[in-house]
Parts: sequence; C-alpha cells; structure tokens
Amino acid sequence: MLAHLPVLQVIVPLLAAPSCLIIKRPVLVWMFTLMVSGAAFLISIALLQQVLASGTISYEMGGWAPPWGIEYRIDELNAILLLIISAISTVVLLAAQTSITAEISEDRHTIFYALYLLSLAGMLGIVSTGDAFNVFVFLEISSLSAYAMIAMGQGRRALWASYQYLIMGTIGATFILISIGLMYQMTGTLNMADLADRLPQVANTKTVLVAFAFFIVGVCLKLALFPLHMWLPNAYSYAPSIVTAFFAATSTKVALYLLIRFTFSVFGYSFSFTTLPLQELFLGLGLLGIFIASAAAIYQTNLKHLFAYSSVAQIGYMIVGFSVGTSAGLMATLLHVFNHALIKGALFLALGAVMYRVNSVQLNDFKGLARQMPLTMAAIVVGGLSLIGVPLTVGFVSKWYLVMAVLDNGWWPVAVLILLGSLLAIVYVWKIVEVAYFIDPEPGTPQVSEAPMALLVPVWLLVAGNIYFGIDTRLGVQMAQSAAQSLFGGSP
Amino acid sequence: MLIAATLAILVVMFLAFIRGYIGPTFYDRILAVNMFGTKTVLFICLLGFVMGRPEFLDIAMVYALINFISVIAILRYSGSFDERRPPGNRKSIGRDV
Amino acid sequence: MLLCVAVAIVRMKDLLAVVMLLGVYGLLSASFFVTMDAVDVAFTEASVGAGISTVLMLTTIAMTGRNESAPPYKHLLALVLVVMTGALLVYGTMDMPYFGFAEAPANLHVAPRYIQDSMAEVGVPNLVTAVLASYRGFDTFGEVMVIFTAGLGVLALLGLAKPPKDGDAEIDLLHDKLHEQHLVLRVVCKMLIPFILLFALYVQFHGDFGPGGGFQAGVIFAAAIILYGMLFGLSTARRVINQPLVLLLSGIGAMLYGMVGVVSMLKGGDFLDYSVLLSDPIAGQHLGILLIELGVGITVASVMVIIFFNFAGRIEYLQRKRSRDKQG
Amino acid sequence: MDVIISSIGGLFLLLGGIIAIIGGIGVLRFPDFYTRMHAAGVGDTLVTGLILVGLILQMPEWLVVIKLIIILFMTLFINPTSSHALTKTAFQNGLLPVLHKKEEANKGDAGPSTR
Amino acid sequence: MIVGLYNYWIVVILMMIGFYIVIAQGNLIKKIAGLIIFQTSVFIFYISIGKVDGATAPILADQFSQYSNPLPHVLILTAIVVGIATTALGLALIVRIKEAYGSIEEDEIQEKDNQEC
Repeated sequence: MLAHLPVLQVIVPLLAAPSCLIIKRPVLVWMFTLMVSGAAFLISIALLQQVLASGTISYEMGGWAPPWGIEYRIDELNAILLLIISAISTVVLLAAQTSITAEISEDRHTIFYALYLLSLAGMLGIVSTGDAFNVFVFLEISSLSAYAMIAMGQGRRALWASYQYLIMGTIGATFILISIGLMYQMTGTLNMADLADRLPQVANTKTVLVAFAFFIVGVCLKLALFPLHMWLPNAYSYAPSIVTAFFAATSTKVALYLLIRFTFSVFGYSFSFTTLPLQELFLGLGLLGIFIASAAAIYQTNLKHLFAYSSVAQIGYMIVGFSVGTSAGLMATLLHVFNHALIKGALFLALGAVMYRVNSVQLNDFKGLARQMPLTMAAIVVGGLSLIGVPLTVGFVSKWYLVMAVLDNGWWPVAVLILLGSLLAIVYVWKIVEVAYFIDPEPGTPQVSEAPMALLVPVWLLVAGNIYFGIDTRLGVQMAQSAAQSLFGGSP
Repeated sequence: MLIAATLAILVVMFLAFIRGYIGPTFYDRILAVNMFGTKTVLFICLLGFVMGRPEFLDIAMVYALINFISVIAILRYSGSFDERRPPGNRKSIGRDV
Repeated sequence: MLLCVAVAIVRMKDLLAVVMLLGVYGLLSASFFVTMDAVDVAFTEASVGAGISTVLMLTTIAMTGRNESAPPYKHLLALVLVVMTGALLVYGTMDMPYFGFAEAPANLHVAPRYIQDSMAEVGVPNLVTAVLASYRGFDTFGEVMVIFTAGLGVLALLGLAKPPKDGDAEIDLLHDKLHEQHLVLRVVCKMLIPFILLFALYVQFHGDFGPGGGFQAGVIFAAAIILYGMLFGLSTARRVINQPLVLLLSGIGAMLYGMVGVVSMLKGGDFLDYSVLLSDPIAGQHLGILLIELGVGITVASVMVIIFFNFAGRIEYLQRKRSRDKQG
Repeated sequence: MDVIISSIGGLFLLLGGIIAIIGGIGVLRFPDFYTRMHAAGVGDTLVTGLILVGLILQMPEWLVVIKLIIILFMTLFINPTSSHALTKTAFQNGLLPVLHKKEEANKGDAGPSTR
Repeated sequence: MIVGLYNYWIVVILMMIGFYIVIAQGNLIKKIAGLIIFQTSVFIFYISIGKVDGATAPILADQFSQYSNPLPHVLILTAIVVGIATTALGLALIVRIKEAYGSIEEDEIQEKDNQEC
C-alpha cells in the first residue's frame, strides 16, 4: 500500500465526500470527516518521510506512463504543503462541530462537511499533481466548494462576497486555462516535467511569453496579490468561522505553490527571471501590498476584516521573498507560508471562539473581553505578536530569514521597508489589545463565559505550534531549505 | 446539391438570427430561436453527409430535442404560461397599426 | 456569425432576450465544433450550452425579473483593460503554428500515440472516449467530482429545510389549469419522453463507438425528467422521483467511479488501471470504461435533476410565500 | 437506377434549400407575429421533410436511414407542437394580429410588446 | 499570415467581448452570461488547436487514415462540465442575492451594503 500513498492522499478525502451523504447524522459525519482528515494528515507525514528518504516520488495514474497519462509527482515542496494543508485541516476540524452548530442550521451540516472534504481534496490534488490540466480541474473542485461554503455564512453579505469571489475566481481559472492551452499548443504536452523539458526550445516565442503572463495574472487573482485582492476581505469576513480559518491558512498558500511551481519548475528560473521584468514587478507589488493592506487593516472595525487585510499584507511578504529570486529568498517565503498558516489558523479560530460566545467580531464588542474570555484573548495576543514578528514566535523566524535574504542581495531599502511594514502590524494588533484589555465593557452588555474546550483546544494547539516552532526553528528551516534548494537544483 | 442546400440553410440561419435580434416582440424572438434550432439540426445532418461521416446524426437528434426543451422552457418560465390574460377586446380581433 | 451574436448580447437589455441569444450562441458554437471535427464536444456543448444552462438561466430570471436597469458603468477602464488583454493575446498568436497545420507541435508529441496505439492498448474506436476514460481517467474523475460539488453547492444554497407537502391546493390548481391549457404539449411529451430516455441509454452505451458517453447521456436523461417536471408540475415529478434518493444516487455514481479505481489498486495495478480488472487487459479496459461511464452518467443525471428541482422548487416556494403574504 | 434515385434526392435537397430561403425571407419581411409564425412553422416543417427525404434517397447504410427517419418523425412531432404552443401563449397573452395598415410611418413599433 | 491565424483572432475578439461583459456590466445575470461567452471562446480556441487540415473526427473507421487531435477534445469536455458547474452555482447565488437584497444590480447592492455600515 505504501506505493499508493500519493494517490491515497487525494482520493481518501475525495471518496469520503459522497460517503458523507450516506452517513447523514451530523455528529457522525463530523467524526467521520475528522477521521478522514486525520488519515490524510498521517499519509502526508508518511509521504514527507518517503520523500526525504528516497527523493521524488512519481505515481502513474491508470498505469499510463507520462506524458500520456496523468502523473503525480511529490518532491519536498509538495510534501511540505501537503503536510501544512492536512494538518491545519485536521486541527480546524476539531473545532468544527461546536462552531458550526452555532453558525449553520442543523440540516445543512452533512452538506457542509461533504463540501469541506471536497475542498480539502481539491487543494491536496492541486499540490500533488504533476499535470498542468489536472491542476485546473482540482482548482475548480476546491474553488467551487469554497464558493458554496462561503455563501453558507450568516447574513446576506456572505452571498454577495461569495458571488464576487466566484466571478473573480472563475476569471482567474479561465486565464490559467488559456495559458495551459497556449503552452500545450507550443509543446504538445501537459505534463509538467515534460513541459519543463520542451519549453526552453520555444522559449523565445511570443506565444510562450503570453502564456506565462496569463498564468501569472490568473494565479495572482487566486492568490489575492495586492491589486487583485478585492475579493478576499469580504469572502473571509462573512464566511463561517471554520471556513475562514481553513482558507486563510491554506488556500492562498496553494496559489502561491502554483506560482512557485510554474515559475521555477515549469518555465525555469532563467526564463522567469530574465525575460520579463517579473522581479521588479513582484517586488513593487509585494511592498505596495504590505503597506496599503496594513494601512487598510488599521482602519477596520470588524476583526475578521482586519485580519483578512493583514493576510493580504502577509502575502506581500511572501511575494517579496519570492521576487528576491535566490534560494534564500525562496526559503524565507516557504517558511513564511508554513508560519503564516499557523498564525492565521490560530487567529481565525480564536475569532471563531469569540463569535461563538459573543456572536459578533466588531471591535466595539471586544471591550473588556480579556477578563471574560482570558484564554481566547491570550491566544489572539500571541497570534498578534507572531504576526508582528516578535522574537520567540514563528513570525520572527520567517521575517528574520526574509530580511537576511533581502540584505544578501544588497537591497537594504527593501529591508527597511519590510521592518516599517511590521510597525504597521503593531498598530493594528495594539488596537485590539487596547480594547480588549484596557477598556471596560459598557454597562448592560451581557456577561459571557470562556469558550468551550472543544474550541480552546485546537486554538491552543495552533498557538503552541506558533511558539514551539518559534523557539525550535530547526525543523521548519530544514524543510524549507531542502525544498528551496531542490527547486534551484533544476530538476522539477 | 448537398453543398448548395447547406449554404441555403446557413443563409436562413442568418435571416432567423436577424429576426431574433430586431424582435420586436418577445414571441418573435422565441420564433426565431426555434427556427434557428431546426435549421441547425438540418445543418448538422447535411454537414455529416458533406464530410462523409453520417455518424453525426446522433448530434442532430440531440439538437432537435434540446431545441424543443428550450422552447418549452422559455414559454414556461417567461411568466406567460401560467396565467391567462384576456386577449384585449375579443369582439374585434386585430388591431390597427 | 458567432461574433454577431456576441455583440448582440452586449447590446441587449432584455435579459430574456440575452438568454435566448445565449442559447443560439451555444448552438452555433456547437455547430462550429462539428466542423472542427470535435463531435463529442459538440454533443456536450449542445446539451449543456443550449439546453441545461438556458433552462437554469430562465428559472433564475423567473425569480429575479427580466429587466436590466442600470447602465453599464466603469466603461472606459473596463474597455482599456479588455483591449490590453486582447492585444496581448493577439501578440501571442503571432508565433503560433498556423491553424490546421498538421506538423504543429501539439499534433506531434503526445497525440500520435493516442491515435496509433489506443486501438491496441484500450480497444475503443472512439479516441475521445479512450483518452477520456483511460489515459486521462483521473481528470474525468475530477470532473465528476466538480459536478458533484456543484450539486451539493446548489443544494446548500437553494435547498429548502422542509420539502413542500404534496397537494398544496393552490399550486395544484395552477397545474391543473396548465394541463388543461396545453393538452397538445402534454400528449406529445408523453410520447417523447420514453423515447428520450431510450436515446439516453443508447448514447450511454454507444459512447465507445460513436460520439457520446456518460456525460452526454446523463444530461439527456436529466433533460427528459426536466421536461416532465416543466409540463406536469414539480410536485408530480417529485412523486415519481424523490429527491433524497437522487442525492444518494449522485453520491453512488461518484463512488462507483472511485471504487473502480480502488479495486484496480487492490488488484495490483495503479489507481484507475483497468487492465488488471480482468485477465485480458483489453477486456479489462472495456469493463473499466463501461463502469466508469456508468458512474459518470448516474452522477451527472442525478446532479442535473437536483439542480433543476431546487431551482424550480424555489420558484414555487416564492410563489407560495407571495400568495401567503397577500392573504395575511 | 442509383443515379436516378440520388438525383431525385438532389432535387429534393435543392427544393428544400429554396423553400428554406423563401421561409427565411418571409420571417424577416412579414408584418406581424402571426404571419411570421405561419412562414416559419409551415416552412420549417416542409423544409425539414424535404431535406431529410433527400438525404435518405442519397443514402446508403440502413442504420443511417433509420436514424434519419427517427429525426424526421421527431421534427414532424416537435415542430408543429412548439409552433402551436407558442402561438397559443402569444394569443392568450394579448398579442393581436395586425389587420389594417393605417400609416406606413408607424410601422416600426409593431404592437404592445410583451410584458 | 492572415489566413493562417484569422481563426485565432476571431477567438480573441470573442473572448474579449465576454470578458468585457463580465467586468463592465452591472447586472449579475449578464455577468454570468459574459462568463459563459468567455469560457466558450476558450473552448473554441482549444478545439482550433486540435484541428488538422484534411483530417476527420477522431473516431476510428476503416476508410480514414488521418484524424484530428483528440486530446484537446477531452480537455474541453472536462472544461465544459466545469463551466456548467460554475454557472449553476453562480445562478443559485444570484437567486439568493435577489431574495436577500431585492436587487440584482451590482451598484444597488453595494449601496445597500454601504448603508448598513
């Protein structure tokens, strides 16, 4: 069975989704979903070990050799992302039952979990596949289920946010589709490794250039890179808390993965960074994104909105690391992907806990909350510190490496700007702390108690991860380093 | 002969489309769409023969069905199917333009 | 011609007309696919583009009203953006191999093996089916999952907590009136529907040899049920086909596909490797393709029915709500 | 014998094409919905019949002929039915035929556009 | 060159018309219509790639030797399914939006949202 791990990783959740409909009882479905997600997590650990031990794994669907059949190809980069996604999903699911009961009516629970599993499977599929068109198919599975889940949020704004996301997401996916078509036209293949072999021969044609441009735009739409981020804050804010926690931690990371995979493995480093002014473009957009999104975050009164904008800013950091174009920069990006997943997972789950008790995430309703829900608020504070990049948290580690990578290139103004961006983060995190700890609740507001254990445990699991990986940096750094080096090693 | 008929059908498709575009009433449009559909069926049949692959007839069959279904659907959901409106003044059917 | 229709769609204000033109657009592009030798695609595009999506848009418009009020805004910016994108694409076409050129790289690298060897390897004359179901079977599995997701999504959005009771007097009255009025339609449809179902089965099982396959068959099958639902009223249709069962069926279709893969895995091959299903690889391929096409057909048909039922059910729900509001 | 049959088939096709064009012009030029309906409904059915019969006479394999006959029957059912349904709804919804022409100038707006 | 590429150019124009409808029109249903046109034109583009002059549909038969490329057809079959799935979901959303906001015009909805804040 070990040989089948790559495919099991994806089809276990994929096949579990229809099974949910057969089980039907909400509580049972939740337990089943949790089990499946846990299984996916175990599989991803096993895969990571296999990859570290024996190098890239290739799996041929249907027994047809690539490029005729579809190939699954797992190397360090994929394995790390698989691990992140399935781990976050499992932790988030621990909290799901409690949080969902408060936010979605009972009769939709089964459908919700089925959609959740589909979305999980979609993301895992995007990451593990080695076939360009297969990426598109799984992208659509994950996005369609995302649209539906976001629309299940409370209030009518969830619908509108979901619709906007649907339009933007579909445009993005169609751009990617166009790009894949152009690549296919020029090379006659869809397999990524094969594309990497054959693209250099036609690299100087205009068609390939356009294909590259379309791919970048399409992925950036999904990634919510700064000027194309309009859909993200609303979508994150009005979705059910669980969904927000899951997506904030994973979905943009998957898009980033696609970006890295195609620029480095498929088009190749030399093409991506020499023919187009990509480096300058991404650097500029990344920095702009950090500042504008952070500034926007400061003015938000809805905490989910606030953290959503901060997500856009964090994506800016990742893109800056990516645009440095060195192994060190890429490593910083990957590290930040991992860390940001931990941070945002924890923060949004904690907000979910607040939502569960207070039924609002407006800043006004946070007055004096620190005394009523000390553990939850403490989690938010630790997450916030990590977001700023205070030492001993994960946020510090990745920012440290990012600044180092930038300085290596001699771009000291950029490094200064990155640090300035962190200052903005201090402002918005302080805003929350101030309200929650130092302002007394208005008289007459009902007393609330601490969030239930079922929510606190997953929140603190993630927070503990934040601190643990902040102190013991070896594991994360090692993985990111080997992945970054393997990408620069040339072989996809 | 085949080619001539195919071209003729194409021309008619175009005429039907113009009628669909200028309307002026909603029913004219449905009429045009319906006509367009039947002509497409014929067009596909002829095309199959022109290209020497008569297997294409399956597609023509689907077109005929789909065309029918969409006309029914348009009538059903345009809101004019369920309720009955008195057709103006019954005594003098017709109107002056 | 396609151009004319597209321009017309931009200019139309009346949403119903837009939908009709969209149907025409679907038919036209399908005819274009036929001239481009893509028969299977034409088949699908006709049933989807001109059939299902038209019906869905019509039901939506029935609920939302048909006039577009606001003038388009953001004119200039949008135009600039679009022209830029278009210019980029045209720039990209400059180095493309010419249209229909047999020596283009797309036709030289991967495709020749499908054309030359698939008869020996898969044994299905319809190359599209062979590639779809066997070489790129995993894509098709993903496709089934996409459609399944859409079904669940629509159910999550439009599903009603309690299915309406049978015999709601007012709605029934409406239907009775409807039946009286359109006797001819009813009779003709009664004659047609068995034929359509039969035809769907033909498409399903003839997909190996001619254009067609699970997806197309599923859509046609669903179209028959939709026709029935439209003419005989939703509650009548629900009495024949109950919704939880259909939902279950859609899941079962997807599971069937996956299980074929899992069984082939248990038998020692890779996922979806049909050759190991039976002792003779070709026979195994045939069996595998037959089963997965069946899975696709079941899922697609039931998801389409679910989607239609929920859209149309919403209309009835709104009608009833409105009439209740009027009374109360 | 074959030549005669196929040339008769060709004749049918040609006739079908001509009638189709006449019908198309009719749909475009007639003054109101009901006359257009007439052109379209009658024209369509006749043309379909002619062309399909023409193709049958052209042709070869029995499977193809059977399919053609099925299509023929289907259109013979479907066309009149949909024409009927369409006209009936139009009439019931208050769309009236034009009987007199008063002024050429007003020709543009033909009728109380639907609802 | 004009003869060799005109097909692609028409596809590009179609794509851009669809794209324009999506971003410039305020009506939600019309946006979906634009999306359909946009996607369909991409399908046409793919199918054009696979066409080979003088070849016939990729269904093996004795009397033909040259066939068009079946791979784009397969991809597009999948893409069509994805397209209809997106459309169905989008329309379902529109129905709910109409119920919740009472409008399907983009700017009216934005206005209502802003009032709430």
